[in-house]
Amino acid sequence: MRLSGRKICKSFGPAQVLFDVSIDLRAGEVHALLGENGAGKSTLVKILSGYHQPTEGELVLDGANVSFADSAVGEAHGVILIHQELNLAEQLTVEENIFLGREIKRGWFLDKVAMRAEAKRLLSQLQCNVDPRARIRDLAVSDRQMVEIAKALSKKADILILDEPTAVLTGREVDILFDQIRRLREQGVAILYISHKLDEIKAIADRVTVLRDGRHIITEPVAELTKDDMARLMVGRDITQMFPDRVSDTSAPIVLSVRDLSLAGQVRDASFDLHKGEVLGFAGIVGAGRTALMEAIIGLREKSSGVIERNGKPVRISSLQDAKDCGIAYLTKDRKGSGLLLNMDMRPNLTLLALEKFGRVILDRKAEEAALERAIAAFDIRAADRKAKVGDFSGGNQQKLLLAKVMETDPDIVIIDEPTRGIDIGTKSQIYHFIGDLTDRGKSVILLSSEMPEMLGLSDRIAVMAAGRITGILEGNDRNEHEIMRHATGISGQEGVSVHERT
Amino acid sequence: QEKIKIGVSIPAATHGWAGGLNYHAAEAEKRIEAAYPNIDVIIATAKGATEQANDLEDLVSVQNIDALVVLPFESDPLTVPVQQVKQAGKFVTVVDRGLSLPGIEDVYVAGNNPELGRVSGEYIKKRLDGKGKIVILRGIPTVVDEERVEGFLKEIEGSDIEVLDMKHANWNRDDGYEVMQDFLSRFPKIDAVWAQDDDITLGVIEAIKQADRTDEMFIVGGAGMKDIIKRVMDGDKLTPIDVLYPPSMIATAMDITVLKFVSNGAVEGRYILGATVVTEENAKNFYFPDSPF
Amino acid sequence: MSGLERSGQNASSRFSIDFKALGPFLALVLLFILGTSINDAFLSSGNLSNIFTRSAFIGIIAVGATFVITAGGIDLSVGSMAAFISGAMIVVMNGLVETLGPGLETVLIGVVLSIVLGIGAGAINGLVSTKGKIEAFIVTLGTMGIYRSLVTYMADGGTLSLDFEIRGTYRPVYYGDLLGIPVPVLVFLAVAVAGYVLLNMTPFGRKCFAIGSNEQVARYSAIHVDRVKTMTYVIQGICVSVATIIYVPRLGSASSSTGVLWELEAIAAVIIGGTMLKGGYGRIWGTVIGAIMLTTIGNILNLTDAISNYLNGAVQGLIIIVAVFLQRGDWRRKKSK
Amino acid sequence: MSGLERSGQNASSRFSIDFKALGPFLALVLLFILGTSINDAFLSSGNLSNIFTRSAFIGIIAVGATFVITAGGIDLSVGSMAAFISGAMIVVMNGLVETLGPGLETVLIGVVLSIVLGIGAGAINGLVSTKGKIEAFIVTLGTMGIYRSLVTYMADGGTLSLDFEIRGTYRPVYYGDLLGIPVPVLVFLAVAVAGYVLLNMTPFGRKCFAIGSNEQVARYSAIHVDRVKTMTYVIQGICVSVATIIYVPRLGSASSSTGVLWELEAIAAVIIGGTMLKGGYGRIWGTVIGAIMLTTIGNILNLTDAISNYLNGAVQGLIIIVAVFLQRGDWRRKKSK
Ligand SMILES: Nc1ncnc2c1ncn2[C@@H]1O[C@H](COP(=O)(O)OP(=O)(O)OP(=O)(O)O)[C@@H](O)[C@H]1O
Ligand SMILES: Nc1ncnc2c1ncn2[C@@H]1O[C@H](COP(=O)(O)OP(=O)(O)OP(=O)(O)O)[C@@H](O)[C@H]1O
Ligand SMILES: [Mg+2]
Ligand SMILES: [Mg+2]
Repeated sequence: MRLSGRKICKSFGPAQVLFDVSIDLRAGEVHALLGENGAGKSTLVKILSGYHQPTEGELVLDGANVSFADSAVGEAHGVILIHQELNLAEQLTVEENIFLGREIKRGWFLDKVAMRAEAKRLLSQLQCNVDPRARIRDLAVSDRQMVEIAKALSKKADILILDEPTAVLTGREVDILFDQIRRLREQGVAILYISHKLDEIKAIADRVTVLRDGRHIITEPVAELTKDDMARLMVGRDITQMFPDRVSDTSAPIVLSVRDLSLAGQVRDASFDLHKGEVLGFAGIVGAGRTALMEAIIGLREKSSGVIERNGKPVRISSLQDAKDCGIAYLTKDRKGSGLLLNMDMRPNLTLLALEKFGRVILDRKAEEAALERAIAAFDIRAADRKAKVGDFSGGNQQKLLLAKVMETDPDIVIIDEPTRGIDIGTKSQIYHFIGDLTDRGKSVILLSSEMPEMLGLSDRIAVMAAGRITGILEGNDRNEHEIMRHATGISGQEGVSVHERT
Repeated sequence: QEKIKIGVSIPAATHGWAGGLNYHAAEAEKRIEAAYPNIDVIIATAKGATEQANDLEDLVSVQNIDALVVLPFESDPLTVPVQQVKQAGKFVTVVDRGLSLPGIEDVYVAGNNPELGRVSGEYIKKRLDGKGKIVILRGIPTVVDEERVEGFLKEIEGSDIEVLDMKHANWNRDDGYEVMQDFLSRFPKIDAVWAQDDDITLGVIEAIKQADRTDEMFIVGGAGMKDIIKRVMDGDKLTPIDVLYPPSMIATAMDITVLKFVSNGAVEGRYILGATVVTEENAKNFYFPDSPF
Repeated sequence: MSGLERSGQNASSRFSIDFKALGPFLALVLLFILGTSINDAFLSSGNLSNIFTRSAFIGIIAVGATFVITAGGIDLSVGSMAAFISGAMIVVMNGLVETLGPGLETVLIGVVLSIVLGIGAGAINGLVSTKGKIEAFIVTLGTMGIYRSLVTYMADGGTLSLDFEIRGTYRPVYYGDLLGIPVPVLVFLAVAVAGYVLLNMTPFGRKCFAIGSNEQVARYSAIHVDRVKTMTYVIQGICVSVATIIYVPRLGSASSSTGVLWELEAIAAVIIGGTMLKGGYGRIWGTVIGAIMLTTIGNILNLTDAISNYLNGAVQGLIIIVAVFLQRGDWRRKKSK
Repeated sequence: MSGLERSGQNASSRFSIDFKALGPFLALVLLFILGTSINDAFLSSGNLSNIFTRSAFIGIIAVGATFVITAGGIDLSVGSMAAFISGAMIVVMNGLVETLGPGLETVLIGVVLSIVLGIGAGAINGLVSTKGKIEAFIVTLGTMGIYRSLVTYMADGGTLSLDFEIRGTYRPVYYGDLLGIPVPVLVFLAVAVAGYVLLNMTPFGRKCFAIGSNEQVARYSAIHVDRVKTMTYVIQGICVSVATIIYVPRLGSASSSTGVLWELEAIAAVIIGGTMLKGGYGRIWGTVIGAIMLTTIGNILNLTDAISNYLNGAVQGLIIIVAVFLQRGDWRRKKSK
């Protein structure tokens, strides 16, 4: 028995988020922590590692009571936490971040050579080939996560806690991470692993603890529970149907048509059509240019050429405002950097994109409150304190708020980039049904996702991108993992385009 | 033929009197350059002692001047820099504020700050029959201010004139206005105000007017700003006199320096300007409506 | 257990939040108590009216600065801008006396000119910094030098004085009152209310907060970041011209020494009021109280001769630090967090 | 999904980074070309030596300011601090003449005192702002008033002058040279190199970057944020005392007008050099060039009397804006991002 939390309670101001939670972490074991968004998982692990102090309860390390005054003390005892929300200094480089606060020194000076070598070694261990000298702010989110992991690995943990490390990772990166976790487990490290992806839990964990509404529900060996069991324990009810039933209608009119859109260095000659009431998926490996393409369409990036037609008429979209006027809304995948004002509460965040709806001269605070009321209900946002800063929200609730913010503009076309990052399974299903409702009401959705099940379960057609080009648009029975893979890796070559582009 | 270059180093126009200084220097430059085509006058202005020391270096090293006319920002810090100009073999005229070491300058055109204070004190003492309550608005805490106030206090020493309080008004009319407002709230009876400088006087006048206490007191300013001279000339009860401390002294100094190069006579010595009292009678001699000061 | 605990914490946290919003106000009250204890004349209606009237200039400028700072910018040029606009007003009004006479028209034209110049100067600051992508600190440091030079040049190094007849017409704008309240105070109040409404109740104000708190998020929320930022500088410019409009009739003159260091005072008023220098959070009422506090400190120092004149600055500095410390209200809480 | 990785894109970004680092240097070269074209004497060794010697004061202070600003702070008190330290040095050295004579010991004691005072003053700024949780802007605005008052008080409103005999001993520190390089330039270089090493090659510097970039992350990385921030102010204080040590022998005096507005110049030098005002990114070499640029602009204005003195400030402001615009190098890129 390495580290235990005994009867942990935690309150933030008036709101209590943990009630008498106990958990045991054992050497050489992967312990999974499950729970809905806002169940208190991140709070619990922050307490275990010294970032928060419990309001009540105690920590026991190797049989002795301990208290971690701050995270430094926790780390000194070998407890390392990889945060759910990335915790990197954006203006510093990869290697600077990895060694931040515990730089390798030679005499009084930084040993940059040693740090670079070590950073390279750590990154290559994770098969991540970002340049150690790159600045964090220039990296894709998944790379940032890999840097976070590299940083944690470099700390020689006895007890390693990973808070949703895979939310932003691709399948390949997840595999690499799991290899590392298994290696550490063999070395006797105690591992606590948080994820909403039940497949992953099944694959990696030995035991699982479920939290619901801040209370301990169950701790069992993983083998004893099915995925359905886990989902039910988390949510407190059965999830009967993950995806909505949808009938696609390819003869519906085209609402958006993109022709030969290029974006210097990132996208070349992208063309596709979007039908009314359709979900068009965009698949591809990280960096394929999907986000760049979408941001060019909605006027956030300057396109070098290309035509966009809305309902058959060419439109000029040179700013997000133009896009909004055309009824197009975009949900960013970077909720912290581009999505939400973390130092503000929910209300200004919710209405920011659709501000004119709440008054052109004077903002109608009542209407804003009413909108917030509606959004909280519709998207099931669980905030302990309505006046709390959004930055203090659980990751999943941030994501829901972001979705609500985008939907405030009441768009006809919604471009959704990674909508279920860090969302629990119950809410995920809610969001999927929500997308289904949208299309039922005649709205169209473009879905960018790295999660294969949601891509396949929701999309009517799937466009695949590789290296800045659309290499194919898959329909009907071609919508399968194998075909997507084939096009995403570019194996299909150009003929893929001619074969599948039939619209 | 090489032109003779005369460098003029003065404080920048950051308050009224310095503004007048700049104006007179610029006017003298035009006049001198028109009269003597072989003379080039170069004016450099500085916002502080350090900057003025820089200017002196530049006048010597890049402009290669033949003579320097300098009104030191402050005496002490500029003593050594001016000495270096002298050691580079230049003719040096010092204006207004004397240097801390004797024998550096060839010509000294001196204003007389203690005298300004003394004359002002003398007038107030006489007007009040040696008895009354006054307030003083000081300038920026510097040697100039210190000398004036000392001269003033020494003069009224032994009389029954009570200085209610002194505050710095920084030779600034807004500060003068506000400090005077507060004096007026504080002291129910004030017989006279020594404002020491005409920028301050302007603010004081408005404050007294606003409080409706114009008949109670009078103000003695200093420097010779045209607005105040005009008031004296018009017989304004509030400003019966003004004590001159003319910024035109820079022009005098420049003229004397030019003489060194255009005449054969020996040019050296000290030229002390008095602190002339401007009264209703003689005011028109000191009123220049076209001057900016 | 949960019930008990919840209610307890509730009370304390609510108290400290209230305290924070009240902070500047409490600090001001303490200052007033200090003032009264030093000199009875402090609470005289004349002195209070002086304090409020004086704080109007800096206060009005500081209301503009609240917008700029909330949106993450800074404007160092306001003092010079005020001097330049005053100078231009005086020159133009003096010039108009001959043709239009010293009547209301002349003054009105002067006022309109002031507003136009304020908008123009603000727009320059805003456009150069946003379009040129130059730090606002540098741009406004540059324009600070430029505007000050221009007024020095216009005044030929000396003073620009307003024609005496126009002064008569214009005088009530500073010295007049309405129901006993001095006009500058009324203008200050009007500007503060307008500023409050604009910052807290309109889409524009919301956008200022958003930009100051995270520009990227603002951009992804369809906000024209450059446009809004430029607008904050224009608002700052307008506030400077309003301040100038009530400043000119006070002494009827402008020179190169007009408005020196007002930028520092305005920014100080804003920060004392609780607005964050890094942007993202602004408080107009705090700014108003900050401006009054600064003026009050100066006033108190003039009401006593207990302190050597040379030490005025030290006392002022000390009081500012202590006042801000008290108004933070954080000293009541434990460090934690 | 596996396979393919991104590539490309790197090349272009690397180029623009190089350009950005060279920016301030290019701007300085342009200034030098401007100077030469105005007056041949500009490139004379005497003039160049003057420029570099002068920039030493502001440059040394600005090196300290680079630390403060990189770590997300600001220090407005440096000018007053310099005046205060100069004053204290002069008083003490003058006092020691009687007992120790005007020799090296006296000067050394003055120098040690200067360093002690610099450390103390910096520590006060740092501790009050971090422990008191008061915005650095307010704290240093307050201490700015305090230090300035103290020197005014010490000088009794006038000037403190260094004993003329001591000046003889002390003189070489400003006017001397080593292998033809003026001592102040050597000191400046030494401070810059030390600053560079400290900021870029030690854990301490790394921590400054981290704190300026994101305090929360820094705290989570077990960095003692308050301690490091306080240290940056102490470093600033030490830099001020080093600048003072070479300043005192130049003019041999201190008064209430010593060092006025140096804080603005120092901050400007830092920002011109490419350090970000919001913190998180600092560049010592940029600061050095920024300081030289500011001095050069002043020098160039003295090279010609084509421009009315009244407009000096305008030209200066314009050149600063243009120089920063050119050095940004962003004008080459498209808007995007
Ligand atoms: N610093 C804080 N201040 C106030 N409330 C907080 C703070 N941190 C967390 N909370 C609240 O505590 C609750 C639990 O949050 P926590 O982040 O632990 O959830 P989680 O289980 O990790 O959820 P998710 O799966 O969405 O990440 C949420 O209601 C959140 O709003
Ligand atoms: N702000 C930016 N500036 C420059 N290049 C960028 C920027 N953002 C992304 N890129 C680059 O553009 C390319 C396309 O990136 P993009 O984010 O569009 O990929 P993606 O396929 O959408 O990735 P994901 O699967 O993570 O959504 C990548 O090479 C990426 O590194
Ligand atoms: Mg979480
Ligand atoms: Mg000439």
